[in-house]
Order: sequence, then structure tokens, then C-alpha cells
Amino acid sequence: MAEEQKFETEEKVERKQKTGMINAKELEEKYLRKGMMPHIFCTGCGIGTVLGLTLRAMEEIDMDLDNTVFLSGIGCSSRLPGYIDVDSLHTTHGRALAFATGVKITNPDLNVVIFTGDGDCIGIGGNHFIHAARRNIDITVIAVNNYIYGMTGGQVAPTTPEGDYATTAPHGNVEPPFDMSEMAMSAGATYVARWDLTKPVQPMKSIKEGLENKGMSFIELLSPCTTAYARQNKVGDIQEFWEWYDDRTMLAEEYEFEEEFSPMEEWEEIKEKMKIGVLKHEEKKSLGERMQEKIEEVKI
Amino acid sequence: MAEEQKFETEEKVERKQKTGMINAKELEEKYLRKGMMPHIFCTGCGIGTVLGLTLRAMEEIDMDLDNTVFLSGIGCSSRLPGYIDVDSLHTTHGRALAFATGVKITNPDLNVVIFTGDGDCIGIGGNHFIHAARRNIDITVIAVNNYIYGMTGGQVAPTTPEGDYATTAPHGNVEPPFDMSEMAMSAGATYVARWDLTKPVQPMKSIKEGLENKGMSFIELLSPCTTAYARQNKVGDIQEFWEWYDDRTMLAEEYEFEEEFSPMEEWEEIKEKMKIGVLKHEEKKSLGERMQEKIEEVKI
Amino acid sequence: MIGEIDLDKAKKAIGDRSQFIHGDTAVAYGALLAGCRFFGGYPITPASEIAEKMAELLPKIGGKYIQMEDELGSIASVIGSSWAGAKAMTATSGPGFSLMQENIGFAHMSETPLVLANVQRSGPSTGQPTLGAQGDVMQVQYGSHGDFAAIALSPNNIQETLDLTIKSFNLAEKYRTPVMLMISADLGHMREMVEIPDEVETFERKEPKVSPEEYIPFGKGEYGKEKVPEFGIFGKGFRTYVTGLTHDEKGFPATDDQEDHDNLIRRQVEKITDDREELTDIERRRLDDAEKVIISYGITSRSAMGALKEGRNRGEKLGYLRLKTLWPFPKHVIKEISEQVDKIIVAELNLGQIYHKVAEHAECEVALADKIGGEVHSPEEILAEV
Amino acid sequence: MIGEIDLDKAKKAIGDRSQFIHGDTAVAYGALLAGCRFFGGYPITPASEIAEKMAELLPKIGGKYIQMEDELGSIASVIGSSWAGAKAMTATSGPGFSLMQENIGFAHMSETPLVLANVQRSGPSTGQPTLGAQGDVMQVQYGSHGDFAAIALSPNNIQETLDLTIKSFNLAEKYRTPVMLMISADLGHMREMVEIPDEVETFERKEPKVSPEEYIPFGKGEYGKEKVPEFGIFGKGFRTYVTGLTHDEKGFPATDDQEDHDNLIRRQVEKITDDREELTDIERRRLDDAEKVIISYGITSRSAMGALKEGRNRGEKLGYLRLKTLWPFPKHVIKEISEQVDKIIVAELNLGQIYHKVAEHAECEVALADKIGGEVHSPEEILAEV
Amino acid sequence: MRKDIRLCGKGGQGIMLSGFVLGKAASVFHDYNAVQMQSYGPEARGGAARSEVVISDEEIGYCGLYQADYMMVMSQEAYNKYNEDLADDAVLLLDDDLVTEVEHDYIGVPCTAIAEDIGAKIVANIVMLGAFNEAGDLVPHDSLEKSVEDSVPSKFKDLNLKALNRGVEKAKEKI
Amino acid sequence: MRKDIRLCGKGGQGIMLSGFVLGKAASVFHDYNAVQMQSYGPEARGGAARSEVVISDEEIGYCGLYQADYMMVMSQEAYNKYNEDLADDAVLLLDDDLVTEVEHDYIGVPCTAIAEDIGAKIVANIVMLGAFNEAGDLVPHDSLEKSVEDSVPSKFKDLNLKALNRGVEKAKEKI
Amino acid sequence: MIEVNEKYCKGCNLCIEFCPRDALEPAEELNEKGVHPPVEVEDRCVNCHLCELICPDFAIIVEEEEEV
Amino acid sequence: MIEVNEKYCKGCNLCIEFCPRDALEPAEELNEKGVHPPVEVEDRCVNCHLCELICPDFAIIVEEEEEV
Ligand SMILES: Cc1ncc(C[n+]2csc(CCOP(=O)(O)OP(=O)(O)O)c2C)c(N)n1
Ligand SMILES: Cc1ncc(C[n+]2csc(CCOP(=O)(O)OP(=O)(O)O)c2C)c(N)n1
Ligand code: SF4
Ligand code: SF4
Ligand code: SF4
Ligand code: SF4
Ligand code: SF4
Ligand code: SF4
Ligand SMILES: [Mg+2]
Ligand SMILES: [Mg+2]
Repeated sequence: MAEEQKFETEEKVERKQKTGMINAKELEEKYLRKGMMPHIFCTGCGIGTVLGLTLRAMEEIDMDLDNTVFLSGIGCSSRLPGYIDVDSLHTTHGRALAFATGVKITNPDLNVVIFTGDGDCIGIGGNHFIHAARRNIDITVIAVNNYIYGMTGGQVAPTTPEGDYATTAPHGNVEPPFDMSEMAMSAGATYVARWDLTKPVQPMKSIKEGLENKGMSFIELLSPCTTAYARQNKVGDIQEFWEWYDDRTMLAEEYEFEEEFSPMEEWEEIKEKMKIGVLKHEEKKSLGERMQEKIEEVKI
Repeated sequence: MAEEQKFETEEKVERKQKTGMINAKELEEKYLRKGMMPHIFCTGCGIGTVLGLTLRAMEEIDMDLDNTVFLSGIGCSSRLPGYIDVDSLHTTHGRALAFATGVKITNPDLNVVIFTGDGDCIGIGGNHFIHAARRNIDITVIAVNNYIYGMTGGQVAPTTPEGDYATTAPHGNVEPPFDMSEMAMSAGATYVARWDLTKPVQPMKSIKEGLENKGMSFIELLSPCTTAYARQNKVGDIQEFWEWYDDRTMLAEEYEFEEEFSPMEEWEEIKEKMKIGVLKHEEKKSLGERMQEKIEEVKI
Repeated sequence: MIGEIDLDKAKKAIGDRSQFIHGDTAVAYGALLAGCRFFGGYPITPASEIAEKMAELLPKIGGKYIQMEDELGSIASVIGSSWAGAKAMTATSGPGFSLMQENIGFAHMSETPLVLANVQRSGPSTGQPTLGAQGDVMQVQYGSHGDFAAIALSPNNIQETLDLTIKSFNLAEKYRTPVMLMISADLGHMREMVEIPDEVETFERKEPKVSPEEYIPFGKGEYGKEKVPEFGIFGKGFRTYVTGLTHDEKGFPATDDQEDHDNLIRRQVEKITDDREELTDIERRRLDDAEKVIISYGITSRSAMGALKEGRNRGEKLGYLRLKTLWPFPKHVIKEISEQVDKIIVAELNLGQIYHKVAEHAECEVALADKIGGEVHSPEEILAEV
Repeated sequence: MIGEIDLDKAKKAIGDRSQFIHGDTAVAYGALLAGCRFFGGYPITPASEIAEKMAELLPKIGGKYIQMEDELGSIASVIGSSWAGAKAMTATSGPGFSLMQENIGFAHMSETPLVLANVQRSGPSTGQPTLGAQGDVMQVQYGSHGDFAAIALSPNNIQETLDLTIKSFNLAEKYRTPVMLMISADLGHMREMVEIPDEVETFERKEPKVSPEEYIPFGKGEYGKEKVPEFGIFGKGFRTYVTGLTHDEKGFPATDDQEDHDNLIRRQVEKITDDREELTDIERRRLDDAEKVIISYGITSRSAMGALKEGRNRGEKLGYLRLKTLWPFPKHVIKEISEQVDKIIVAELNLGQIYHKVAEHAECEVALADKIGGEVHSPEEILAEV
Repeated sequence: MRKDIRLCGKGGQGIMLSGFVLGKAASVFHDYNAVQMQSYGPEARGGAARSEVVISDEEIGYCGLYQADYMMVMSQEAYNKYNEDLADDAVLLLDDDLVTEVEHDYIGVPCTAIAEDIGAKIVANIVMLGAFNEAGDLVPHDSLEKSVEDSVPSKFKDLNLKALNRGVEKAKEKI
Repeated sequence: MRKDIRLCGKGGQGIMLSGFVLGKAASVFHDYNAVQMQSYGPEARGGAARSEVVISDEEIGYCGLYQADYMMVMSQEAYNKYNEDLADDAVLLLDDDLVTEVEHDYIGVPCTAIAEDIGAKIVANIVMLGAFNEAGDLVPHDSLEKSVEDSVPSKFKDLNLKALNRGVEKAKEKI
Repeated sequence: MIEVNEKYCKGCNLCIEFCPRDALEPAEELNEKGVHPPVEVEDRCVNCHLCELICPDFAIIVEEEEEV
Repeated sequence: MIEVNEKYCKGCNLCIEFCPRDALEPAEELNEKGVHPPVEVEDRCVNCHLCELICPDFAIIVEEEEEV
């Protein structure tokens, strides 16, 4: 994916062909519920961008809206299903994946997509998250990682970097953070990708690949919380957020290169960065397939 | 650890010196509550062995019993703290690690040890488990993995191998299992070891190392459930259990060797085995240390 | 998903027409016959056998069984399944029931039909896992935060356990609401003969007959009961937004609006309490000339039957009244009976729960024959309070 | 862990003697003054500010704050902390309170002192997160499975919020039990001036004075209250076995024994209900000549004060009775007052909860002024039911 | 007519199965009503096991035992634990090889020995049940037979029927 | 004496702070009782913000507003949303640069302009508060001054006091 | 050609910062939300669509006509 | 010398199976639990303690005296 970092002319054209097919207004008309815009997200919040990218990915694979269910838990990011004009289940905090399991198993024909936040997904929802991944249930999870509890006003999240500030970490966070994508991979998800939004095309592509993957797909999107996180951590404007991502992330390929070749001291610093890119893509039977096989075997 | 697989004479002597120091009767007198033996575990159940090994490890490091708290959730294995004559908290199903967090943070001088089962630890308790590991809180978790829900009569566990039988998987389990030690490592535990009980000295040593580690130690012990698991999976006697472990486990070092050198087809089979051994041992500040530093920084 | 052929399949999976089975199995059979095709559970004594039976039989008839990672997840999966179109259920006992409370509230708020069988054990906390109790009957109505109206049924024999399980599914669909089937471990593990019914009357979910644009998922019902909206299951183009937030009739968040909230919650409560009389299922014995009446439910009513017989033998003018419907609480019946008798004795396996409801509505003296610790009342223990 | 010096530290951390603060802050201040040195929480509107204040101040005085992974974990950490020797608390709102129910039952069963502040929001389910309600007051007593006796307090202004927080800690220690402080979002986010008290009367945990062998952790108390056993905190050699299973006096499982269970649970309930009168805290106004009385609690009582004034102005012989103690329910007071007046009007921010308790014990007519949807009653709305 | 019946012994002896077979015989294969209750604690592994059956031609209200009118016992521990509320004139059957200290009148049936004799210790419970039913006149014999047939795997049918009938014979000898 | 006061504007204008300062002035720095309530929904981000203060020399019972006797408004949207229960003779102050469509009698204070004039738009709320207090005679001026001093970071003290007094002056001009 | 929906724009400036061609700049006037939405700088846009992709508020549309 | 606590032994035979020297065998008689606890086969034990370590029931003790 590294080649997509630069804006070469050919790519621009390609991108145009891909993304230009439907513009923001058409997107809104086709995919969003009437009368819900402008949305509730703060100025510059990445959640709106995540919504746009998701809809474009859906457009690319021509997803059947009448056969699609979006779910979420509670949080800013979890408000997203309310905007999309499909069946949607805005559940309780942390439990969306368990609800989704019931939806998908019951009707395997439904496309099931979950929006979740870092706290929702791996804070309170950690257990459902790892079990859904273990089962490799055929759903797509789009996790908006803003490193904070946004909706409730900026409390520390299990993803908040050590030393960062939050309303419940007013003297600086003393806990080491989770790497959500890493957890998804260990637990058994078959498609895992992480991107920050400074590269909008790649996440869109990953969402598309995730939707297409027959199994649990996990797409972690690092997204600026311009209110709760930024205010407390002196990230003044969007430029500073970009620097933030630059400082703390590295393309997976580069990372692995550095791991092998960089000198020890340099590596110690690099080590702490988060890998971005498509981190895992594997073929494996989904829970639904395994269940269906069993039913065929025992049915009367 | 591979060298300890054979019973060489010198080792026997060493072992005798280590383990012969206190015999089963003395163990009982020194460590167990009065009048609780014989314990409730079924004939041949490994949980009793786990108890013996734990007490011997405690003896080796001369643990202060008045300053030690054992905790557990619910399950056969979770009944263990009831036998040991120390302060103990037999909590609710899956929550022991969260209770332990409160105990340890409040009084960092206490040694805190948790007994848990596979279901208790990573079934219902998965979220507390990964978060305790992330925080690297200075506690020792001894997880008795018998691949089944023993206490409730043999329902499928998140560790039950695919295809195995359980009362709630009467047609064979369709879900892929968790590797608990793998999850502990990903989540951040600093000492992780897995053993089956056919090798009693190594787990004892790992428990000791776990108790000594200043951070989250996770020791997974594969333990035969001679009732609920064996009955349903046609494991007739203890010999068959040994074969079972032989089939499904491999020493970590061997595994890694095979990974590198065995031909593809062979590897595909080996791959599915569980690595046993000390899987991780790392130095990292514990939650308690980080909290204390912060307190020193801000206290008035 | 359910039809005549399907019922045949269920009967085939169940097997013999007359069986000597325990309450847990009867719940599973009842569920299959009612059309339940999804079970999401987590093992717990003494309810595990329901899950085990469902795990065995559901796949045989194409239904889905899943053991979730915990009870929070199992009730969640059931709600998800219900919206995806299945009649769905879970079963648990005290500790699991407590864990489910948040999502039970969500089921009320989202008006999701489902059945939850609570095979009660002796609490509080882990308590006495294998022993019976009736200690969760108030929790049904007050276990989750905020206001809602519960429906709960309580059978006292195994045939009735099967029958009331079917009824639970029917009420869940009719009222678009979670229904609780409350039995105690004693009944869950007690065996009696049941006859598997040949014909089963089921209530099928009312789906909207209007266009998605006109469909009101959380307001007035059009084709069924007025306060019960139709249920637009997922995948049929209704594009319903289901949320646990306060919402307007269309389902959209209205978290700042006093009126929307009031309308929503009152309708949800009233759709059930308006039908209190219709929902009330009561067994009466020897009330004609009774001066005192024993009120009981579930397994305890079997002891009350003993007490009735014994008391009458001794010349006491005793009557017997059994609540098959615990919630909505049949207050009108209590009021009425309390005007006829001098004294009511409430017998239950707890320290007094339904007793408080009876005391609230009775006009006569009310005594309590309570018992805890895992044993059912002997008839004598009830008579002691008469 | 607590003493004079420590109180000084707490006061220093708190700062100014007179402050214009909201209810959440008052809870945090009260806790620090009462000696609370552990807070295990999980954020939730409108209770998060309690956690935030504790996260800020606790480390400054050597206390411990931790944000757990969820509410199941936060109440668990608090119970663990209490056994490890700290006065400990958590704070939450409806959804979190529902999630905590299983472990609250464990706290009752293990007789663990702790304080839980529930800043109630408009439910059920996610409801209206930022708006106030009093919809969880029955859940306090019936939210967990099985039988237990709750203590719950409800202040109606900010100074009292601080004071009753201190009292909550004292009662928790005195009765070895969880104590619930029930406020609504309105009070949690409302500001008034409070005076930080100079001296604070605290109740210190009764530790056993006998040898570990003689110590009875779950039976008769020796030095304090008879039904409240001493508390042998961890690390002091008592080697207590604490379990949620039914246990004998020594703490050992007795899961098959009817008598042990009966003894245990009845003692646990009676240690609180025996002291009902002592625990009852009531505010009375203008009852001398009252013909009708408004009963209310918490924020609603502020509206009731308005109604009282207005009603009296209009010549109604109105009285006012406010429950600061919700549980154990002050039934004796209700009975007594109901014999003096013709009518009781219960005003609360729900569809009728404490109303049912009042109706159970009152001998006169009882009316309900209910309200839901996030706004407090206007005095007029209460007067409408008079 | 109401018969309050207790079957007890130790875990693993098939006490639950006996109760189940008896209850089924009465209700499914005859026109009595029957209730079977069983008790087990988390601690009951390998300890005393108990199953109680109430049979009646009327509706069965109270489903505990008023007192045990009929009791069959297969271990000493069970006898000691459960003889408390035995009726004075109760029909008490026990394996007198296993239960040796007894304070009540009883009919001894060496069911374990008989079972071993017919080749399978495991059917001792069925031997006992046959004798018990005969001695207590609990349900018609052929209902019991049908219930046994219906309750055991088909390949063990004959063995169990044999066991049942050996029990019946033994009882006839004794009474 | 009881004064029911509403302050409103849009999120970010410092409406909450104004309410806080006023309530504190009344209760901490003067001997009145004061209650401040604020409302915000999850949807309130950037929308209309409202803070209500009740001041009284007696005990304050009902802590909602009977009607708004005093109201200060800093945005048109807030005016539209919250003018409903305005008392007929209410003291209404508003920034007449921002609120242009008004149906009630009011006192216009161009607080934003004044704030910009003294160099910081952000203190517009304090300008307004000064004027409001003066016009409404809510609390003694020096209590308000103390409260402002106590509530803002010390380096902004002078700026805020200046703002407050400019507001007072403006009000004096107008009334 | 860049079309901006002023009603939606919250003024985050992401589009402006993101444009690889500096083809956008803040408008002089405030919109009704009180922010400065972007306006196009003539003859710089190459229709790469990045601004449209990144805009969190569905407020920007890149129209292709001119390219044809 | 091997000492067996017959009251505790549940007859799992782990000790017997585990002994690297085949120094244990099931007793002829049943204990009160109805199982055959292990008995020592003379002159084979090398005091490796494995049986003691593995016994789940604290029922076996290896006494060292004889070695001295
Ligand atoms: C059971 C429960 N606990 C707590 C809350 C309060 N709550 C709502 S959203 C949230 C955190 C959201 O954080 P995250 O998932 O990271 O989403 P974000 O708002 O950052 O997008 C919390 C704690 C709740 N609604 N329910
Ligand atoms: C909330 C709750 N749910 C379910 C149970 C029932 N339960 C008790 S133990 C157990 C499983 C135990 O399995 P595991 O942790 O593997 O322990 P084992 O018995 O196998 O040692 C379950 C489901 C419970 N006690 N509490
Ligand atoms: S609070 Fe943060 S995450 Fe939530 S909408 Fe605002 S910027 Fe986005
Ligand atoms: S059921 Fe299994 S795990 Fe439990 S004691 Fe018996 S053998 Fe051990
Ligand atoms: S990115 Fe969108 S919302 Fe942000 S300034 Fe540009 S047009 Fe406005
Ligand atoms: S389309 Fe590309 S070049 Fe044109 S304004 Fe947008 S970002 Fe700039
Ligand atoms: S000590 Fe070693 S050699 Fe001796 S009996 Fe035990 S296992 Fe065998
Ligand atoms: S290992 Fe222990 S319990 Fe098992 S047979 Fe040997 S002595 Fe007995
Ligand atoms: Mg977040
Ligand atoms: Mg297990």
C-alpha cells in the first residue's frame, strides 16, 4: 500500500474513477436517512469521514441495502447506524457484537456491519469482541479508535496512550494501552486492517475488502476526536493531529523493515509505533459455514 | 526445559531436594484449612494436583501466608481457594480478576493469586482477563484448562477443541477454540507458561517463577477432567489422557524448530498443537509501580 | 420460519407422544412446538438442561443454537435473533438473570419479543446452586433500571410448564415484549408425564402491511393491538432504526424531549397493563365458602394443595388461589378475593416478595408463609400460618 | 488508613471551605471526608464527574483511583478493595447499575461495606442519558436475585448530598453492607453552596479482637451490633474465606443445608430491618394540622416544597413528608401518618415505585403524582393530584 | 391411594434411573399420576444419592414425601442419611450385603450379588427395583417391564429385563 | 424575595460559566441562597445552551423557574427556544448585534462588540453578566466581582474584571 | 468545480489542509453556523476528490464536468 | 518407603501409572471409598517423589529414611 502514499497522476485518475462515481450529495441521498444531516459529530471529528468512506465502499460493491444491518453499541461512533438508511440496531454499551451474532446466525443472508468505538469495542465490550473474532463470524467491524471516551466527555480509554491526559487521568494515564488490531488477530479475526484517516483511500479499500471477506473483518480507523481528546492533550488543530499520527504510526511494511534493519536504539523508539496497513488477510471457514455444515449433517 | 523430560539420576536427586522438603501430609497441615479433605474433586481430576503443585511452589519461596490472598470465580477449579488456609475471596463467575485488581491496588503488599478455570477465565471472564494482562498488574493467575465446563456438568467451553463433544455440543463442537496463553501474551502479561500435568515439576517451577514475577503472571495448566470431559469424549482412563496431551501439545522449543524445518504437510498438522513451556518472561513495570510513581508525583 | 410442516418436524425431533420428563425438558419442548428456532445461552445450574436439549434438537430441524461467552451476550444474541426474524429464547438462573438486566431493559425499550426461562435457584449471589427458590419474582419487574411492565408466568407441573412455555412465546409475539417463564429448580428437575400436543396454537408476529415509509415501528399498531406496533423484521426493507435511547414513533432518538419519552414509555407499559385482566391466569379451588385463602404460585402451590386438603380435613374453611400470571400483577383478583375472605396466607419460597403485592391490594389481613434454603414448604408449614 | 491527619489531607485536597459545587462533586468530597480511599469506576453520564473528581484528588492524598473495563469490574474492584482494608466506593447510573446487580448481590452475601452512588438518569435502557429521574429506587431492593435488605439514602440539596455521602460510608461500615446513595441527574448537575465541615464523625470498621481461630466472620458480632459480625480485613492473619455461596458462620460453603441458609440470610436481612426505626431519616413540615400530605424524596421534594407553599397559600391543609431513607422502607412512618391524614400524594420521577410501598402500608387514600421524561415536577403538577 | 416412595444409594448406582423407570412405569405405561424428584448438590459427587417418587391415582398435590411409605436402599451411608422420616409400617427393601446396620424391619435383597450373578453389577439397581415393585405393589409388573424396555439402550434390554425379573422372584421368595 | 433567572446563548459562549459566577456570587460571596441548574443533551454540542439560576434570601424549594423574571440572551436561536415562559415584566438583556428578532421589551448590550473592543471576544459573557446584574439588581456588585476573580485563571483576572465593569457601565447608560 | 454545502460545513478546514493543490481557502464571510466554509481558488483544482473524501460533513462535492 | 493415606485415596491410579520404576500396584482390597489404593512393590522405589507430586488427593507420601 505504500505506493499509494504519493499522489501520482495515474492514481488520481484511478481514484477519481473509483470515488467520483458517486458524490457526497448523491451518497447522502442514496444512503442516509432523511432529515438527519447535519450530523451530531463535532467540527473536524473523524467519525463523519468514516461514515463517508464506509458508504463509498458499500457503493463500490453495490451492497443490497434491504439486506444489510448495521449495529453499534454506545458512543459517538456508535451513533453512526442511525444515519444510514438500513435496518439498524443501536444496542447497549459494548454488546453490539453479541447482538450481531444473533442477527447473523439467524439470517446468514444479511450483511452485518458494526460500528464501534475503542471503549465500546475493547473497553466494556472486550469479551464479545474476542469471542466474535474467535468464532470468525462473518461480520465486519469498523472500530473508530479516537483514544478516548468521546461521548461521555473525555475519560481515559483502554487505548489511551500512557502519559496522555483524560478527565479520569488528570495527572496523566498510568495504564499501557491495548492494540486493538493485535487483539483481533490473536483472537482469530481473518481480515484485519488499521489506518488513520490522513489516507482516506486505503481505509475505504479495506472496508470494501472487509465487507467482502467471509469471516470476521476488523477495520480499525484512527480518528481524531477534536473535542474530548484534543482539548486535553493540547492538539490544537488538524495539522497537529496529523503530526500526532505521523509520530505514532508507521506503515506495516516499513515497520517490519525497521524491525529487521534499524539499529537497536532507533528500534526501541520505533517499536512503540502502531503498524498501519492490512495486517492480516486469511481464508478460514466462518462460524456460519461450520454451523450450516453441522445442520446438514444432523437434520431430520 | 526440554532437558527435564527424562528422569536422569542427578535430576532425581535435585528434585528430591526440592520437593522432598515437605511431604503431602506436612503440606496439608501447613497450608490447608482443617477438615476440608478429602476434597470434592472427582477421582483422577487434575485440580487436586494443581493444588499440590501450587502449595509446593509457595513453600519453595516461603510465602507469607498471612499476607497472601487467593481469589477465584466459579467452577470446579475455582473451589480451590476454599482449601488453602489464607484470606480468600471466592467471587462470582468470571470476575475474580476484577476483584483481585481492587485487592492488589488497595494493599500492594499482599501476594495475590487467582485460581480460575478455562470458562471462568476466558469464557465469561475474558474481558477482565485481557485488561488485567494489559495493566500488567502484579498478580499470579493459575488457570486450570480442562477444555470444558466441569462444574456445571460438561458444557462446551471456549477452549473445547473443534469437533469434541460436550452436553451443549452433542453433535460435535463447531467453534474454534481459544489459546488462552496466546491471549495472555497479546494482552500484555509479562510471565506466561503452559504445561500439562504429565510433567509436574515444570509447572511447579513456573508457578514459583510466576509468584516471583512482578507483574501479571499467567500459568495455564492443562488438566484432565475425568468426569465431564472424559465421559463425553471417550477418554477412558488416564493413559488415554496422556495420549491426548501427547497428541495435542508440543514443547515450545520443538514447535519452533518444526516451524522452521519441517516440511509443509507435516507442519500443517503440527501447527494445530499447543505449545507448552515458558512462553514469555519479560520485565515491565507493573500497574502498582506506575500508580505509586504517580502518587509520589502529585501527592500533597 | 414457522408453519405446519415445521411443527411436524418439531414433533418428530421431540419423539414419543407421552414422555416422563423434567421441567427443563418441558421448556425446551414447549419452545420447539411454539416455533422457537433460536436459542442463545450460557450454562448455569439448574437451567443448563434447557440449553442442552435445545443444542441437541434445534440443529435437527434447522434451528440455531449458540452458547455465548456470557449471559450479557446470550440475551443480546436473542434480541438480535428476534429482529432477524426468529422466535428466540434464552434460559438462565439467578446470577445470569442479574447479569441480563441491562439488556432486558433494552428488550423492553426496543419492544423485542423473546422468551426468557428463569429456573430459579436459592440466592442471593451464588447461594445454593442446585436448590430451588422463588426469589427472583420481584426482580422480573424491578431488576432493570427505569419503568417498564413485565409479563411473567409460573406453572406448577410439567405439562403446564410445556403449555405455558408455548403461551410465553405467544404473548411475547402478541405484545412485542420479553416474557419471563419463572420456574424453580424443583420444577426444573422434577419429572412428570407430559403429552406432546398434536396441534399447537401459535401466535405469529404481526408484520407491517404498509410501505417502509409509512411504517411506524414504535407507535400505534395498525393491524393488531392498538398499543402494539407491528414488527418489521430485518431484511425486509423496512429499514427500522432500533435504539435503546428514547425515540419517537419512527425510532429516532428523542433524548431531550419530555413528551416523546412520556408517550413512548406509557404506551409500552399500558400495552400490557391495559390487558391485565385478559393476561390474568388464575386457578381457584374451594373458594365458594372459604374464610381464609392460601395464595401461592409455582412449585409452592403443590404444597398449598396439600395444605388445602389437610386444612379442609381439619374443618378449616380454606380456599386456594394460584397465580399462573405473576406479572402484570393480578391486583383486581386480589382485591376481589380479599373482600370475600378474612385472611390471606401468601406462601412462597423467599422472604416475602409477591406477599408485598398482595398486601398492597388486599383489604383483609395478609400473612406470609415464607421459606428459604432450598426445600419446598411442607403442607404443615403453610397451615401454621393459617 | 484514616485518622485526624488524613482528614486534614482530605480537606486540603478539597480546598476552599465554602464552594459552589454540583451534586457529583459533593459526593466526591463527602467520600473523601468520610475516609474513602478507593474508587473503582466506569464513566457514565451523569455520574462521571464523581469519578473525575476522585481521579483528581485521590492520588493527591495517597488513595487509589482506577477506571475499570466495565461496571461489572468496577463494583468487583470495590468489593476487593473493601476486603483489602479500604473504605471504597463506585458511582454509576442506570445502565451501569443494572450491570452491577450480580456483584451487588455478592456484596450483600459477603457482607462487604461499600458505597455506591447512583446518579439516576431517565430510563429504561439508554433512555435519556443527560436527564434526571428516580426510576431505579425499586431496583435497589429488587435488582439482584434472591432476598436481601438494602440501605438507600436520598438527599435533596447539595449540602445534604455531601452529608449523606458521609453517612452512607458510616452505615456501610456499621452494618457491613453495601449502601446506595440515590440522587438524580438533576441533583448531580445542580449547584449550590456547601460548607466543608471542619470535623467529620466517621464510623470505623469493627475489626475482630479475638484470635483467627475464634473469629466468626459471618455470624454473631461480638463488639458491635449483635447481628453484624466484625470484619477481618485481608492481610491481618484472619484467613477468612469469603464466598457468595451459602456459608456457615465460619464462611465455609453449606450449599445443601436449609438451616444454614435460613440463618445466614435472615440474619443479614434482620441486621438491617431490626434497625428500621433507627435508620429512618425523615423530614416533616406542617404536619400538625395537615389533612393531606405530600410524600416525596430527592429532587422531587424541592418541587413538593413549592407545592406545599402554594397549597397552603390557597388554604389547603397540606403537609410535607420527605424520605431521606428510602430503604429499609420506613413503613412505620407511613402507617402512622396515614392514620392522621385523609390522603397521601406520592410524588416521584417515575411511573410509581415508592408509591407502591406507600400504598402497601398506608391506611388512607394514596394518590400518585408521577412524571417521566427528564423534567422535574412543577409545584402545580403535584398540586393537581392533591 | 398415594404412595410416597424413596430410592437411595450412592452416586453411580443408578438410583436416578430407577426412580425414572418407576415414575415412567406408573404414569406413561399405566394410568397413575407420578412425580419424581431428585436431589443433588454440587458436593454430591460420589456421595449419597436420592430419588423420590410419588405415585397416586389422584392428582398429586404436595410432591415431597409426607413420610417414606416405601424405601429402597443401596448403601449404608444412604440409609443413615435418609431413614429419618420412614413410616412405621414402611416397606423397606435393601441390599443386605451393603447395608448391614439397620434399625427398621426390612426385606433384604442381595441385588448386587444377583446382578453379578447374571453378569453385570451395573443392573443391581434394576434387580432391586423389580423386587421393590413386587414387595410394595407399586405399579403393575408389565408397566414396569415396558418402562425398563423403554428406558435402556436396546442392546441391554434383555439383560435388564432379566435383572428385573430376578428381583421380582427374589421378592416373592421373601414375602 | 426570589429571583428566577435564565442565561442562554450557544455552546461555547460561556453561558455555564456566567451562571456559575452568578450563583457563586449570590451564595458564597453574599448571604443569599442560590441554585444553578444547567441543561445539556447529548445532542447539545454547539446548539443552544442554557443555565438557570434561582436566587433567594429564603430557602429555595422548587429549583426550576416558575417563570423567567430575568433573562440574558446571547444568540438568536437561544432566544427563539427559551423565551416561552418569560415573565411579562421580565428584565431581558440581550446582545442586540446577535439577537435581532425580538418580541419582548429588552435592554440591548452589544457585549460581543464591547468584548472585542477590550481585546478578547471570549469575555463577552462577562460583559453581559455585568450589565445583567446591574440591570436586574441581582447581587451586590462587589460579590459579583469577587466571584469573577475567584472563578477565572489569575492571569485573566484583570481582563474579566474590566469586562464586568464595562458591562455595568453599559447597563447604567441604558437604564 | 468545487461545490460547498454551506448548511453542512462546520468549518474544520480539513478540505483546505488536505488539498494537495492548495485549491481551497476559507471564505471571507461566516456561514450561519458562524464558520468560514471553503471556497475554490481558481484554476488549481485537479479533481483528485481528496477534499470530498475527507470532508466529515458531506459538505463538499467535486464536479467533474470541466475536465471533460 | 511409600505411605498411603487410604482415607484420601480415590483410586485414580495416577501414582501407579506415573511411577517410572513400576514401584506401585493396586492393593487387593477395597478401601472404604470402594477403590483399590496403591501399595508398594518391594525394593523398586528410588524416591523420585513423582507419585507424591502427581497424586491429586494428598494421599501419598514418599518417606526418605531408608535411603540414608
Ligand atoms: C453500561 C454503560 N456504561 C457506561 C455508559 C456510558 N458511555 C456511553 S458512551 C461511553 C464511551 C464511549 O467511548 P467509545 O466507545 O470510545 O466511543 P466514542 O464516544 O469515543 O466514539 C460510555 C462509557 C453506557 N452508556 N452504558
Ligand atoms: C453468572 C453465572 N453464570 C453461570 C454460572 C454457572 N457456572 C458455574 S461454573 C461454570 C463453568 C465452569 O467452567 P470452568 O471455568 O472451565 O471451570 P471448571 O468447572 O471446568 O473447573 C458455570 C457456567 C454461574 N455460576 N454464574
Ligand atoms: S466528542 Fe470527539 S469523538 Fe465525539 S463527536 Fe466530538 S470530536 Fe467526535
Ligand atoms: S467435573 Fe471434571 S473438573 Fe470438575 S472435579 Fe470432576 S473431573 Fe475435575
Ligand atoms: S472539510 Fe467539509 S466541513 Fe470541513 S471545512 Fe471543508 S467543507 Fe467544511
Ligand atoms: S479535488 Fe483535489 S485538487 Fe480539487 S480541491 Fe479537492 S483536494 Fe484540491
Ligand atoms: S517415589 Fe518415584 S519411584 Fe518411588 S514409588 Fe513414587 S514414583 Fe515410584
Ligand atoms: S494418585 Fe493418589 S488418589 Fe490416585 S490412586 Fe494414587 S494415592 Fe490414590
Ligand atoms: Mg472512543
Ligand atoms: Mg473448565
